[in-house]
Amino acid sequence: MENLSNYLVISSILFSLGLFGVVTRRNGVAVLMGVELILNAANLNFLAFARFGGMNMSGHVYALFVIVLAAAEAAVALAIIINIFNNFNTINIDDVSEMKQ
Amino acid sequence: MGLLENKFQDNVVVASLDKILGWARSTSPWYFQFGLACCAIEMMASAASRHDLERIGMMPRSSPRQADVMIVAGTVTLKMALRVKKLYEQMADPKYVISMGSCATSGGPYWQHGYHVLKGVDLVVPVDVYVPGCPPRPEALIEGLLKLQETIQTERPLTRKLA
Amino acid sequence: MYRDFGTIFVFIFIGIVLIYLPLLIQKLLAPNNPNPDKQATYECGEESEGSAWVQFNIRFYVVALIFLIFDVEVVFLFPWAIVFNELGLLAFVEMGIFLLILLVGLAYVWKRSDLDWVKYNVRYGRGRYSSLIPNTNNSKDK
Amino acid sequence: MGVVQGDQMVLNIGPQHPSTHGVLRLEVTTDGEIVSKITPHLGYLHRCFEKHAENVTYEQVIPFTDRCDYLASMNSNFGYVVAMEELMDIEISERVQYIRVIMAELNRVASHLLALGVYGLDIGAFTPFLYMLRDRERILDMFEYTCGARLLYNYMWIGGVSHDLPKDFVKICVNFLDYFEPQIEEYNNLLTFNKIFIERTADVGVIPAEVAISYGVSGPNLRGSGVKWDVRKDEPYSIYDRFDFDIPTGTGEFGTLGDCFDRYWVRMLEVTQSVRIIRQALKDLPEGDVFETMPKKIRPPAGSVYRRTESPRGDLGYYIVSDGTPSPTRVKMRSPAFTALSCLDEVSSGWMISDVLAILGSLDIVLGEIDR
Amino acid sequence: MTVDYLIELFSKLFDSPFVSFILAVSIAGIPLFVLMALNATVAVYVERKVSAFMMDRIGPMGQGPGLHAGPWGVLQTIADAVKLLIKEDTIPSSADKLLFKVAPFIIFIGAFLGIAVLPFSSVIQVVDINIGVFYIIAVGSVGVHGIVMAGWASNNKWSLYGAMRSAAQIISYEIPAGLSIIVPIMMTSTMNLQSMIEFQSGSIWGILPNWIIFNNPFSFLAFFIFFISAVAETNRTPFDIPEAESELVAGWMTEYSGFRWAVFFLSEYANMFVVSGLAAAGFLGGWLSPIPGLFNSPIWGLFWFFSKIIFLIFVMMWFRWTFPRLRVDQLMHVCWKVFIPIAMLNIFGVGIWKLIIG
Amino acid sequence: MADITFWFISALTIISAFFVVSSKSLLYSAYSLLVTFLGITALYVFLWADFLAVVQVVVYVGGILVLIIFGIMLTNKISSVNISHTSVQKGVGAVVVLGFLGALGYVMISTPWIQLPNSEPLETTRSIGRLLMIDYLLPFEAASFLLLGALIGATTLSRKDD
Amino acid sequence: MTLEQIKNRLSDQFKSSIIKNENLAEHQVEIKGEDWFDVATFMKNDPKLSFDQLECITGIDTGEDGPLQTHYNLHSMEYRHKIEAVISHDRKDPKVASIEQLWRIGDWFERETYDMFGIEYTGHRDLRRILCPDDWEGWPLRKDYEAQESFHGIVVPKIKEEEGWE
Amino acid sequence: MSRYLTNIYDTVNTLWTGMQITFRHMMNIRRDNVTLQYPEERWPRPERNIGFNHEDYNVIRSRLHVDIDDCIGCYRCERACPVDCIKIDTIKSERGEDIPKVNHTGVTSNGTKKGFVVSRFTIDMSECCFCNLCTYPCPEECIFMVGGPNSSKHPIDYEFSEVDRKDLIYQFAKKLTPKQKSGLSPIEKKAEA
Ligand code: SF4
Ligand code: SF4
Ligand code: SF4
Repeated sequence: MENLSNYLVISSILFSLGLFGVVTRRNGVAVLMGVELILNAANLNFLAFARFGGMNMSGHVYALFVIVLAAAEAAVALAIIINIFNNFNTINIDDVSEMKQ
Repeated sequence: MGLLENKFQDNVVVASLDKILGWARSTSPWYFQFGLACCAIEMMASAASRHDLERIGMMPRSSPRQADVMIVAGTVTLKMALRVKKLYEQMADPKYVISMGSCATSGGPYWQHGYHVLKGVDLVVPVDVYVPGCPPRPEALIEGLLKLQETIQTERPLTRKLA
Repeated sequence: MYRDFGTIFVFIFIGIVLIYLPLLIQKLLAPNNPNPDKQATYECGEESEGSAWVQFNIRFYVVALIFLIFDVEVVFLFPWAIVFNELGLLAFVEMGIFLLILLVGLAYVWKRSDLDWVKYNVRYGRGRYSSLIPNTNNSKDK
Repeated sequence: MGVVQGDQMVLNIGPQHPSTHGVLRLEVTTDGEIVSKITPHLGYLHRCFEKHAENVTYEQVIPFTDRCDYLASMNSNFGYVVAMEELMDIEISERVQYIRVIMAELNRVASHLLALGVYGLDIGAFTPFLYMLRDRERILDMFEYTCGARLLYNYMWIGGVSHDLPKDFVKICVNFLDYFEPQIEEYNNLLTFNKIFIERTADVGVIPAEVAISYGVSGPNLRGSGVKWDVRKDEPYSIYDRFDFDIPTGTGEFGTLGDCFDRYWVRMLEVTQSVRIIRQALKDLPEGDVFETMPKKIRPPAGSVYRRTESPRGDLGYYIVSDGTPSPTRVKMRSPAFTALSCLDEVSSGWMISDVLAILGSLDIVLGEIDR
Repeated sequence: MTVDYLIELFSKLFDSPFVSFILAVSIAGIPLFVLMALNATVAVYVERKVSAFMMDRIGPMGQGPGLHAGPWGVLQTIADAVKLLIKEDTIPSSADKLLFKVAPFIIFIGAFLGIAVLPFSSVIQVVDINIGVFYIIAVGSVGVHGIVMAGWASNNKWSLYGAMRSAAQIISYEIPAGLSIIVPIMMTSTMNLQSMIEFQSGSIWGILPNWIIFNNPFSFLAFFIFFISAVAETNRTPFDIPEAESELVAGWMTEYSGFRWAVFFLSEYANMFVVSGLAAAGFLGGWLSPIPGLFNSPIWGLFWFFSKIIFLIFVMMWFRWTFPRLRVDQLMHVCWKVFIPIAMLNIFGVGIWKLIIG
Repeated sequence: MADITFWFISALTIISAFFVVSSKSLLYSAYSLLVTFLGITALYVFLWADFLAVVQVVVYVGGILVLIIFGIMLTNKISSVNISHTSVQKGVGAVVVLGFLGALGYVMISTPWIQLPNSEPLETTRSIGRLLMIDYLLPFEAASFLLLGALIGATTLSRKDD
Repeated sequence: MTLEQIKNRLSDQFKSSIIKNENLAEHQVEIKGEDWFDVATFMKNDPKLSFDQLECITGIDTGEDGPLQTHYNLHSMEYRHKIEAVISHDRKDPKVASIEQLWRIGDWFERETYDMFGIEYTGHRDLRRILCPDDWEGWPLRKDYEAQESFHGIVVPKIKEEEGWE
Repeated sequence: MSRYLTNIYDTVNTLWTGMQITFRHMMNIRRDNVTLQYPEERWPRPERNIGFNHEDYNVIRSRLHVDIDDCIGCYRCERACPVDCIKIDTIKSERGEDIPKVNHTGVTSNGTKKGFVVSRFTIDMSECCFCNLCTYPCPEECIFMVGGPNSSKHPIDYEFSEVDRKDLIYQFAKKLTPKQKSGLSPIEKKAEA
């Protein structure tokens, strides 16, 4: 735990898992969950670098902004999902793109 | 149980535990807020300030899952009988039934020509105490409940379970 | 910090154990006679019609949406409140702007009546719950 | 309608539910919280009153009328005996008339108290409910003192009453009224003018007058919609024309005319009017024999009568058909709660689940009377 | 803090810091649990008595055959608890079994973790976290998941309604609660509960205790907003729509029986305890005595803190047995259109007050 | 001991994250996400970011996750069996992601990270506050606009044109 | 309006529909079943009569060989007068037009009478049993009704099971 | 805006009024308490004359009682009962004569000579609707709700709940064995003659 690379490994695994989710999932909400994982992984990196970079608080502020961003993104994304659901009665992304055609 | 069989028959620990459990059960019989007809009004009256069922530890619960005693207060019609049975089944064990009033006990005034009245709630659920009256006065209901508490107290749930 | 949060971390497990123990006792002592009727969903004595797992109305959702935004705002307020005494007017003005912008947001959603939980569409009497949708059919159409 | 419509969910409120006032089942179709359609299912308390009435003698019907409107048994009895007396065309002694009015009005107070209290309970206020039950209990004590029963009295008999009033009844009753009148103030402070209560009831569940009439809604529910109709005044029976009392109607004080608050408020005002009637009746109560005008044999001539009276729930009508035998051919009870309940779907679709229960509570139904 | 003492104590006995840590924490945790249980039993008993007294009745009196619930029914809630423990545990067959079982744990842990950081006295506090205030708010928001989970897993319509309402209500009222708990933080510049309380020692003009609630009119208002939001967050009347008996039978707890249900009950009362504790610490001077300068020993501190909490819980009960309940949209109305704007303006008010007057 | 806890938490986080992306039931995914978030919170604590840890709980667990769960309940016919999401390209996805992970790992391990000496901060909140108010003032105010935009956007989007 | 005036007005309009019947009381008029709907519409809408309230619908079984009857008690909130309309039905095939559309309460009253007597109200949009369960057999208030022996597996005792009660 | 503020003011004001009321009640519980602690305390039962010629006739309706020695077997109560919960069987006997072997006294306490042996008098209390209708027509005033004319002998009680429904069927007449019955038949014949 006193080692930067541990955190980096964890965060990269999380990142990959998130990416995996984003790529493979077709449900809008599930994709969003993947995105959240990715953002969390990024935050973990920020904080890890902050800590092992001499307790630089800027990292924390960045992380805070990322969280804010994540919140805004989640809100808008879910609103979009709802909107899509409204229009197409599905949130399956593939279905939606099919319907567009 | 195999090995343990009959080891608990007159075990002191079990016996005293049983007593405690019996005490707890009889002391807090929460009743199922379930009124059917005129008797329900008297049930309400007994829960109200004048008679205050909470004195003897009874609390109304409106979900059958959390109730111990079902007070069948009023006329059970055939249409309702199946629901009464279902609600009774949905109560968690241990559960007790009090049949309050003539109607619940035997169909009461509606026995004779009541084509649509169930003649006694004991046809669908097992009844522990019958409280007569039409409607039973709150005192009568309380007396019935006390009688029920007495019977609960003599129960030995653990001994029975282990035996 | 480790110690404090460590304690809390351990508390989670203690909590689980403390709840699990009585449940275990319950399992041992309590009667257990399941039957299909008992395990049926409770619905006031009726057969439940359909599952409860249906789509839910959006109203709950819009509230959660707005909540999220304000939640984040509250998060910003905490560090600000801590340094408020230190920085004085500067912090006040900054947060004033921040809050004002969000108040504008609140006013906006208020005006757009996104805060209204429900849009009533009732047959009779509108009074203070006037519905946005003009109410044309006053009769029962079965 | 713009917003996403969630799935329609069919919800069964009742038969066992804390606020259906008995065993009513409402099949409620909801979309989220909004109710789009309500189908009431009755009959869970169908006790075959009318069948019984055909199989017993005229006097023996009275205990069964008790059990129909069990919250206002006196009024139930009253309606039946008034109808019977009209059918048999008998004159009743003065004292009996006064006793009946006193009893009926006391029972109206008791019934309204329960209705108001339970309404508070539906809205979520527990304490006023118990206060009102507390005072209702005192009324029941007086009934018990008079006739020995607390709830189902079998008190009014054709041509008379079953027991004379106890000697000190007037004193007890006046005492009670003196105690009771200040209590109304307290209820009002505790419940009626509570802002939350007003918010929950005002403007909710409006029944316009035409709709109410078309649905045959009567009694306080109809008066809540602003229609001044009271059988006691408009078709006086017994000796109601001798008393001086007002008919309170809804004014839409905090919202629209005919909303839940109006119905509640009309009941509250009616309680005070009933107190007024009781006071007058107690003052004029003549001496006399209560059994004097009781016919020895009850065998009305062949014919039929439809008589309505004002029960706490509204126009309580009895349709009695006689063929000259000692038991009736047909007794039909026109129950006011039945008609009141029938408009539930009409007025409450579009409101939320909580409102539906508030509206249901404001209609003050008694299942025993609806299902008979 | 208590944990720290214990750890030091145990580290003398055991070599391994691990063992002493775990031991210390467990030993600190069990009293907390006992406190929760005690709080629930006592509070339920008191609530039943208080409600009875308000309604002109007398509440549990322990009448009945044999040794009943003791004189004045003092053993009533204990009997209830024991009974719940030996009641059958029903799980509907159509429920989502896993989530159904997990939900009580989440709700319980949410309350349990909250109680852990309350400063019972200047020396007694299980965990003293730097950002205690914020932490309590955070932990409180975990409970929502338990409720939604319980409601959803039951596969019961009443439960689902109750859960959705509850979730919407709790999250909404978190905002005014958060916005108004900012006020003491602004005054004290700290989120640590102990330092916050210490800040409030002393007196205003020699008479009033220097509690934040008395500090300025805005903080007085903030206290009310916080307290009422707290009532709403704990789902008590007039905000008890999620479990509104006359509407939703028993809300999201409808399908739960026996001990699982008792856990909800326990947590509900623990939550009341936590929010009251937070209000007491943030606004009412925590363990400080109401008479500035007198009775300030740690033991007295314990007493003061508990009496403040008990007072606040009593007020909650008082609310509950007096008011009707709001409708769900009115509840949202109150939150979003009354409390949040006022709480926001309140922050401005406090800021200006601080800048001008000090 | 702290090490054990650390690895335990990391394992928990990763396993639950794996569940998030692989679970058949969306709701189970969401609740696994709850565990993941809590695990990450614990990791934040290990990184001495107590304030952010709590923020994580407040915003992610108390906010975003609630929103997600609401979203799931709103948009899915949960009653139907087919709650799960089909994922046809699972294999492809796995290959791509594994490759990506490999690349990342390679970069990570091969990079000589400089670790500066550090000490546990007394209070992070105050420094964050100061930074926000002084150094990051512009982003801070921008954040408010971002939130405003998100608020308006989200509410507008979630209601169909009426 | 007095009863006489009401009756006159009715017979002016519907001469052929009013049946003379000596057995009826003063406040009753008997109306032919086929014309009932028109008469009812007139009674409701005529500005002079304006029977806006349907007080009560009573079904009557006049005995084994008599007809079934439906009695309608009408009342006018506007003029505060009332009348009772009587319609007789054939016992074999009791049928009459529904007035549910005119007075809303007719909906439930008719359902009730249908439930009890089996009188069919044609044109009623939702004629189901209202008090008895949907799968109930027989028309309870007819004089020749026999109670059901068992209902969904619940056996209904006909005589008291206590030994030797009867 | 002013409406907004008045609303808030109204709310606070009315809620506070309500809270004062409940608080007052709580503090005055000693005075206001209306609870009757039933097993220990009992409600004073009103005792009074109902207008027949019994002094102290208690009107309270509790369980029915029949003074079987006074019953002449006239069936009026059975006929009056709307729910048919009284069942009487009689055997004709010589008027006014005691038949000690079946505990039959020939003359009632009012002096009426009995012409029937009441061989069965059953009241199903589980069915009774406590309407009191059976007590009025009785010529001997021997059926009454307890607490009646001889209230000292039969205190009113509501406490008669049972765990077995059969126990709610009250037999007032001694059950006659077949032998006793056959013993009665000569008397019956004699009476008929
Ligand atoms: S026993 Fe009597 S009071 Fe009770 S429900 Fe039946 S009729 Fe009503
Ligand atoms: S009280 Fe009424 S029901 Fe009971 S036995 Fe007498 S007459 Fe029959
Ligand atoms: S009325 Fe009296 S005397 Fe006649 S049978 Fe009944 S109890 Fe006996």
